[in-house]
Formats: sequence, structure tokens, C-alpha cells
Amino acid sequence: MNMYNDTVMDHFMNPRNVGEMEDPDGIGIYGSPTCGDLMQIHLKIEDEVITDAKFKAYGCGSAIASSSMATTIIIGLSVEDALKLTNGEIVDKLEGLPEAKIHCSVLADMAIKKAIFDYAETNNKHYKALEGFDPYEMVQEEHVCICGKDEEK
Amino acid sequence: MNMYNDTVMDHFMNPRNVGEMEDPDGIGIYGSPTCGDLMQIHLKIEDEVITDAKFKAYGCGSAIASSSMATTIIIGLSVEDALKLTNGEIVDKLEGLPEAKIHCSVLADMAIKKAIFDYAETNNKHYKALEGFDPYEMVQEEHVCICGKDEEK
Amino acid sequence: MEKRNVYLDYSATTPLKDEVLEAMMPYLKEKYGNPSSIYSKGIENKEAIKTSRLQISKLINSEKDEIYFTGSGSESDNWAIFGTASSLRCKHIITSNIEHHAVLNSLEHLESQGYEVTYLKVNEQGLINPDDLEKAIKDDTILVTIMMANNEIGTIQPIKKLARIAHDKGVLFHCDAVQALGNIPIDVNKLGVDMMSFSAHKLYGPKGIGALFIKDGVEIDNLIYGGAQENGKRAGTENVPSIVGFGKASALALSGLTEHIAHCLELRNYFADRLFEDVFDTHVNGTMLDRLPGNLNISFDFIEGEAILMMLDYMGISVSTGSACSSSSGSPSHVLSAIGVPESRTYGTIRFSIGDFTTKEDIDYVIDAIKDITKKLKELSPFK
Amino acid sequence: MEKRNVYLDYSATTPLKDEVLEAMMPYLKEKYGNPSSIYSKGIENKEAIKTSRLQISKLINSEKDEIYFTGSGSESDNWAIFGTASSLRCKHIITSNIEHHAVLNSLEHLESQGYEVTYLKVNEQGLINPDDLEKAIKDDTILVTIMMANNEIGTIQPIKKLARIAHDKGVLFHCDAVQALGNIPIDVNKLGVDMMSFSAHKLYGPKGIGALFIKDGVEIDNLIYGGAQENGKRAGTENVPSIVGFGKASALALSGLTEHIAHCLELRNYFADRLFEDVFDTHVNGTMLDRLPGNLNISFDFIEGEAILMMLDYMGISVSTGSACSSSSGSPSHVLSAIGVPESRTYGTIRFSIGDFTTKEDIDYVIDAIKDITKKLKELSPFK
Ligand SMILES: Cc1ncc(COP(=O)(O)O)c(C=O)c1O
Ligand SMILES: Cc1ncc(COP(=O)(O)O)c(C=O)c1O
Repeated sequence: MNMYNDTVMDHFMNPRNVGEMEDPDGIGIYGSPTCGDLMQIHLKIEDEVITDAKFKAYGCGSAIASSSMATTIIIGLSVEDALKLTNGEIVDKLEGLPEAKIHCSVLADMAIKKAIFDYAETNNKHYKALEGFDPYEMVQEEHVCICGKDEEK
Repeated sequence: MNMYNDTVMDHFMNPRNVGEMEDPDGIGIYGSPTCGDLMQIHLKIEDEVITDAKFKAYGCGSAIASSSMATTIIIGLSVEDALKLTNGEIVDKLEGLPEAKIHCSVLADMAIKKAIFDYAETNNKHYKALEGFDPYEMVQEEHVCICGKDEEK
Repeated sequence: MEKRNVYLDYSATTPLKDEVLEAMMPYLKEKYGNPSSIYSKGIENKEAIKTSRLQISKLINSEKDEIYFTGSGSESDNWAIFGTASSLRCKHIITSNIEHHAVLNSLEHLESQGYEVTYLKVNEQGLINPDDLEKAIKDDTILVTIMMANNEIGTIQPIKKLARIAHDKGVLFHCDAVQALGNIPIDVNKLGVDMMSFSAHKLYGPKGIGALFIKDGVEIDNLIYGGAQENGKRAGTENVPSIVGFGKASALALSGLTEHIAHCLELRNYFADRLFEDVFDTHVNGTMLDRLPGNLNISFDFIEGEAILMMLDYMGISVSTGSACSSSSGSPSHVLSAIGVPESRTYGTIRFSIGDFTTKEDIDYVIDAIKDITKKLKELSPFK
Repeated sequence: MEKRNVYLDYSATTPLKDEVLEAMMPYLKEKYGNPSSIYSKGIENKEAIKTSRLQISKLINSEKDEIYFTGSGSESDNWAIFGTASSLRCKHIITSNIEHHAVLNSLEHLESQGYEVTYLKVNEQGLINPDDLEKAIKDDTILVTIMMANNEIGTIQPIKKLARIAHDKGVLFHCDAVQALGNIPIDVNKLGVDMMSFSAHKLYGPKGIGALFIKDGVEIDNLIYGGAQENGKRAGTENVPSIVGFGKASALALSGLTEHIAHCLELRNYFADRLFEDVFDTHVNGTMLDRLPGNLNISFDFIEGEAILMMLDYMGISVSTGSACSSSSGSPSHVLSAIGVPESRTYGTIRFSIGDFTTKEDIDYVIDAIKDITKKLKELSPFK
């Protein structure tokens, strides 16, 4: 028996789209090592469609799995549609995460938003979904640092 | 495994000298039903020698066994020697009692002293060992009432 | 008469049922992981604990997450009492005068700390009058703790009524149901209790594992602080094999409850009928109506309880003396005193408790033994 | 590489040794009597408890009657602390900043009640400076509680010195030796401690049974009140099978101690040597000198602990993350913080703990697994 289901374990053990790009159109980094997790996403965007995504992640199994899953979801989506991605959707596609791990999926969601924000800034694009989005304002503390710590024994 | 050793169990299950006498030379009763034990001893005394002893006892296994053992010890002893009997001796002859039960052997010892006291009074005899012995002063409370109660479950 | 081993002390503790031990075995062998560990060996044990919690919750009709495991019924009682008391200093608590010492001695300790405790009296049948509770509640009463079934005389209190009275005045209600669980139906919702204590070894489960039901929303302090086990409310590495055993025992108790009650009642009543017919100078203590199905508490005149017990033991029969006298106090049973049994009679009291493995042949054997023994002890007795 | 099941989390809990389970079995089956009962079935269980007490006392060189059984190491810690504190209101207690939460959270509760607690700091090696204790003791200090061996980094404190300092000022000394028992020699007399906590499941005994050594003459309040079990100091029907198991485990620990230590040390050092040779960017936490023989606590740079743990689990290997972060607090390991490990590194920390059933082949397998995993996770890592 495992804390994670088979889909999560598959994305954790065999993560999709790992890596970086030479010339990404957008870069998003979210998390902090002092919080135990950090996620980096590179996007290739052509004609408002995400044609490729690569990620690197420092974090627990569910952080890695949700990052992997998130990249598979957004590749092929329009930027507008990618911005609609919620962490709830990632969790659903992973067929569920342990309750204490749900928040780890926020990481992927946020890193993608930051990458698109980056793309929008450099290319002077405007997306409704990014109105009011301030990547520097995102409070790390609300992302509780309990990813992947087991209890004292 | 038993709380009592084989000797105690033998005297408990097959007590010696049970009964009463038609015309005892001395009668001793010690204990109290409100304390959970009562011991009665009848003595036959001829020429300062205890020729017979009978007992009846209401009390726990060790009270019965020590009464039985006590009668077997004193039959044939001179009155003076019988007065020297201590409960320690009774316990020794029984090859030991559980610590919490040691005080139950006092019963037999005391009842015998009272029976000899009774004999002495009616026959106007004086025994050194009985000097200062006042059967009515014997405080029952010092004989702690824990004979044969097991714990709450 | 051939010697037989007859255990008639199910109220003291019960043997493990084979199915219970079987359920425990894997957790005593290969499944030894710490349930707090997040690898497979830990997770599977965490799941096993969840299953057990569910099994117990079904037996008492609670939510799964309202069950907290403890190390014994005594710990559950202490926790309910101290956990309620510690947040509110030196208030008033109500209980009865026939509670188990796990309750009484906890309260005595609180008294020594300045708390006030009211002890409700029971009548000669061993029952509390709900009106007495009504009258006893004061403005600063924080807790009522009353047992469901008494361990000595088996009498069953009107918990539903008592709990309602407490709640009407906004007072928490705890119930020691250690003797009741598995022996009579329990529905914590219908009863309306806030906390309830249980112990597995009274229902064919293992020793050293208990539980406290704490109704969702009721907040009490911990008794044992430390790790995050039991939702942070009771620290200590979980006793997985015993928890699994407790769950299995509860599942068996639930599916077999009607049968269990019928079996115990039939044999208990048969025992009583034969006893009263064949043995003189006996008295039942406590009502025969609101009573645990397997319990019979008998006083014998003129003969002493431990002597009866030891002679029965010699013949292979296990029973308790009715007088629960802890070696420290030296006083006779507080329960028998509470229902007005004369002190001299309390010493001749035996508790017989019948369970699932008791047979009619066992009862016949015990009755014959009692006949012999009482005759023998009466001959020894100085009373006329 | 064939998949292997390798358990390297002996500090979390240990499997029952076969001999221990064997010793327990009769008490899970036919010997089910309540030890408080005075008939044969009870007496034989009371004797079994006595034997266990003796076995444990030999392992720590105490008197038999100085051993009190509890339901866990956590209960023992709580008892020692609350039992000392409750008789003397709102005084001062000294501990260290690397204690187990069973100690820390108990003290936190006392602080909320008005007690004052001083937390001694450890150095980067994980060791307390006895001078700091000397300075911390005040007129109203009632207790010093310091663990013998730390559960995360395995460091062993100079208990004898610390206890002497406390005693010189007339202060009671309690020691949490849950991780130490069975792993290093313990002599309560030489150490001079007043109280010491133990838990059976850390030395190949069952879960859910602990003990508190209380030196003859030291009086503390109960944590659990009720029946007269444990000499009236800890109520609750005795967990006979587990008590017997604890005794057997202690006897085995005593007779095998030298061998156990040699075995663990050899494999632990072999593990460390291979790890440092084959895997880069690793750091040992805590001194390698005064340390439990089986403990190795390693921080990996650039990769996260749970990810390592889960990948190891996938390969059949059970280890703990070093950061003992209870889900309630959400903060990283207080022990690693205490020895100055940078926060970012604490997340990449794994505790490996070796025990009697570990083999050299196990270690080789684990090292190979770690090599693979760290490579894989570093490729995933955004850090350069
Ligand atoms: C140092 C230390 N103290 C106390 C405990 C608590 O022991 P238990 O889980 O048996 O309550 C543990 C283990 O969990 C420990 O490692
Ligand atoms: C009514 C009642 N409450 C509490 C207890 C205590 O349970 P345990 O012995 O499991 O601590 C018992 C049994 O001993 C009991 O009969």
C-alpha cells in the first residue's frame, strides 16, 4: 500500500517533460528551498498555443507528480485555456492526492501562471485571467510547509 | 499456580481439628464478622497440657489454614509452651503465606491466647505470658480487614 | 464428578476470540511498520487503524473520527475527567457512589486540588434517581460522569435521561461504558453522551487497549502530549496489533450481539434458578431487571468469599469475590455498601459473570461445586 | 538489480523478535486471566509480570520494584513530567531543545499553566554543555529532563554528569531513554537518574507498552488513577502479553548487547563509508562519536527528503525523513535547527537506522538505490 495512487506514482517515478529549454518564451519559478519545495517551468508558445513545456522540481512526490501532470495538460492548450487550469483539476487528473498533500499541487499551477505572466510581460500581451496577478505579492507562507515530512518517531 | 503453597492448601481444603467440644476447658473467640473473619477455639486441658483443640473459622483461606495448623501445633504442648506460640511460627509451619495474608495468621494465635486466658480465669491460674493481656482491649482495627478480597476489575 | 475448567469471570477480563487473534497476527509479525511513517509499511498500518476505528464506531453508532484509542479503560476515564477539568480550574463535578475506581480515584485527586465533587446515591436496586442529578447540578458544574453498567452488580443506569438532564443545564456528560460495550446495545447518538470510555479486553479483545469516544465539537485537554497520533489528542506510537484486535472484536460483538445477550441471559437465569433452589442463605445484589445479561452477584450468609473463591479455584472454577477491596484501602466493596448490603454480608459475596464460551454443563458443574463448598464452609463456620 | 525489502527505520519501530512473540503467545491464548484476580489464572499472570519486571530491571541495573509499566514511551515521559509538576504548582523546569515531542509538548502545556521552562541549547555536534545546566538551575527548579539518545540524530548526552549537577542542587532528574534502551548500556545507578522512560517497540518488543523507572524513594503523582495495579501508581488492567514481550525483549537485549552494538556499528560505518565515497553532496548531522550505533542522519543537497523516501520505498526500502515535522506545526525538524542545519538543507534529510536484521547485502542494495535516486532527483532539481 502506498500513500500515492498508481497514477501519482507513475508521474513521480517517470515524470514527463523534465528539463529546460534553450530559449523559453516564458519562465516561471515558484516556491522556496526554505519551504522545502521549488518548481520551475519553461514554456514554448506559438500563436497563442503552448507547444511545449518543461519543468524541474525540488519537492515531495506529489509536487513532482503534479508538475509532471500539469505539463502534460497544458501542452497543446491555448494560453487562455492554460490560465484556467486549477490545482483541483491537476489533482483530479492524478486521480486524487492525500489530503495533506493537496496544497503541493498549487505549486505547479502557480509556476505555470508565473511563466505565462513572464511571457505576457516580455511580449506585451494582456490576459483577463492575469488581471491583478502580482507574482511578487504571492505570499509564500500561505503555502504551508508540510510537504513530505513524516512524523516524529 | 496458586496464591497459597501446597501445605496451606492442604490445611485449607482438609482442615484438622474442626469442631466444638461439649465441655471445653477454655474458649477463645477472636475477630469480627464486620471485619470479614472470626475464629473460635475450644481447648481441653489436663495437668497443664493441652490434650485437645477444636476450631471453627469464618474467614479466608489463610485464616482457616493457620487456625488448622495452630491446633495441630498446640495439641500436646504445655499451656506455658502454647502461650509462646507466635503467628510467625504458624506461618513458618505453613511454609509461608503471601505477604498480604500474613496478618490472617494472627487470628489463630490470638484466639488461642484468649482460650487460655478463659481457662486461666475460670481456674484461677496465672501465667507469666498472660500478664497484661486484656482480651477486651485488643483493638480490632489493628487487624487490617483485607483478608481475601481481590481487586476491582 | 470430573474436574472441569470453568471461567466465570468475564467481567474481569475475557479470553481473546480466535478470530481476533487471527486478525492481530499479521501485525505481530510482518506488518510491524510505524503508522506515522509515510512509506508503504507505515501506510498499510495507518489504514488498519482506520478500519478498526470504523468497526468500533459502528458498534456504538458514532462517527469514525470520534473514536480515540487509549491504553486502557482507566486511561479513557482519567482522560475524560482530567481533560475536562484541566481547562477550568476548581469547579464542580457530579458522579455516583458506585463508579469504578478509575473514576472515583481521579475525582478524589481533583478534590485534593480544590475541586468539589457530588456523589449521587443509588437505591437498593443499584440505580440512580435522575431527579437527584437534576437537583445536584449547580452553576459551576462542568461535568457529570456516570457509568453505564456497574462492574460488580451489573446494574444499568438510565444514561439517556441522565445525559439529557446534564445537557439541559449545559453540562458535559461522560459515561464509563467499559462493562457495557459488547454486552448491551450502545448508541451514543441516542444516548446523547459527550464522552464514553471503552476497554477491548472486556469484549474478547486484547488487554492494554481502550478507547474514548469524544463527540465531534467537544474539546478537552490531552492526558498524554507528544506526537500527532490520534489527531494530536493522544500521543504514543499506536499499538497496531491491539487496535486491529479491538476493531475485530467490535465487529464480532456487533454481528453477534443478539445471540450473545440471549446466550448469557439464558445461562445466567438458569444459574440463578438452580442456585436459589439448591443452595440456602443466598441473596442477589442489585436489580435483576436493568442488569448486564451475564452478571450475577451473590452474597452467601455465614461463609466468607475468598474461602469460596479459593475452593472453587481448587475445583477449576474462576470467579471474583464481590467485594472489590483494593489492598490500599482495606475497606469492603463501596458498591455493596452503596446498595445497603450489611458489611458482614459483603465479605461473603461472589461475582459470577457468564460469557460466550460458558455452557450449561459448566453451570451444572459450578452449582454442584457450590453445594459442596457451602456445606463444607458452613461446617467450619462458627456462626449458627 | 533484484528488488529487496530493506527496513532501515529501526529508530521508528522494530519488528518483534520471534522469541518475543513466542513468549507472548500463551498470554494471547490460554493464559488470559486478569492479574488482579486471586485464583490460579490470575496468579500465574501476576507472576509473569513479576518476571518481566525482573528482566527489565536487569537490563538497567535497577531494583525490580522500581519498574512501572505504562502504555508507551510517551506516557512515561508525560507521567514523569506531570507527576513531578502537579504536586508543586508553577515552578521551573529545565530541558533541552532537542527533546522528543512527548517531552516538549508536555512542557509546553505546563508553560500554558504558568510554569517556566528553560530549553538548554545543544552545540553543532548535538551535545549539551553541562555548564549550561549548572547555570540554568534556579531556586525553584523542580525537574531537569534530558534525553539520553536523540531519536533523529542519535547523539548521546552526558547523562551522568548532568544528573550529578541536578542532584548537587537538589533537583530531580528525568531521562527519556526510549531510543537508548537495548542500544547502549544503561545503568540507572551509575547514571544516578531519578526517573527514566522506556518503550518496548524500540528494542524488538511489542508496541503499546512502555515503562517508567522511578527510583525507590522518589514520589510523584499518578498520571492515571484507579485500581491498585503497578503498586497503585498506574491504573488499568495489565497488558500481560505485551508486558511479557517487553521482558523477553529486555532479556534478549541484555544477553546480546555487545553483539548488537558491534553489528550495528560495523554496518553503520560501512554504510557511511560507502555513502561518502559514492554519493556527492551529503552531510552527516550530529557527532559521529557519542552516537547510537545504528543511527545515520544524512542531509542531501539539492534534493528533497520525501522524494528520496518515496523512491526508496518504491524500491522496497523503508527509511524516515530526518525532518520530524508534525502535521500540526508545519515547521521543519527542531533537532536539525537546533544543531544549526540550514533550513533548506533540513528538507533533504534522511534518517537511516540499522538494526539486528540488517545485513551487508541490504546496505549494498540501499547504496546502489541511493546512487540511482540522487542522480534522478538531481536531474529533476532546478538547483545547479
Ligand atoms: C526519544 C523518544 N522519546 C519518546 C518516544 C515515544 O515513544 P512511544 O512512541 O512508545 O510513545 C520516542 C519514539 O517515538 C522517542 O524516540
Ligand atoms: C466499569 C469499569 N470501568 C473501568 C475499568 C477499567 O478498565 P481497564 O482495566 O481496561 O483500565 C473497568 C475494568 O477494569 C470497569 O469494569
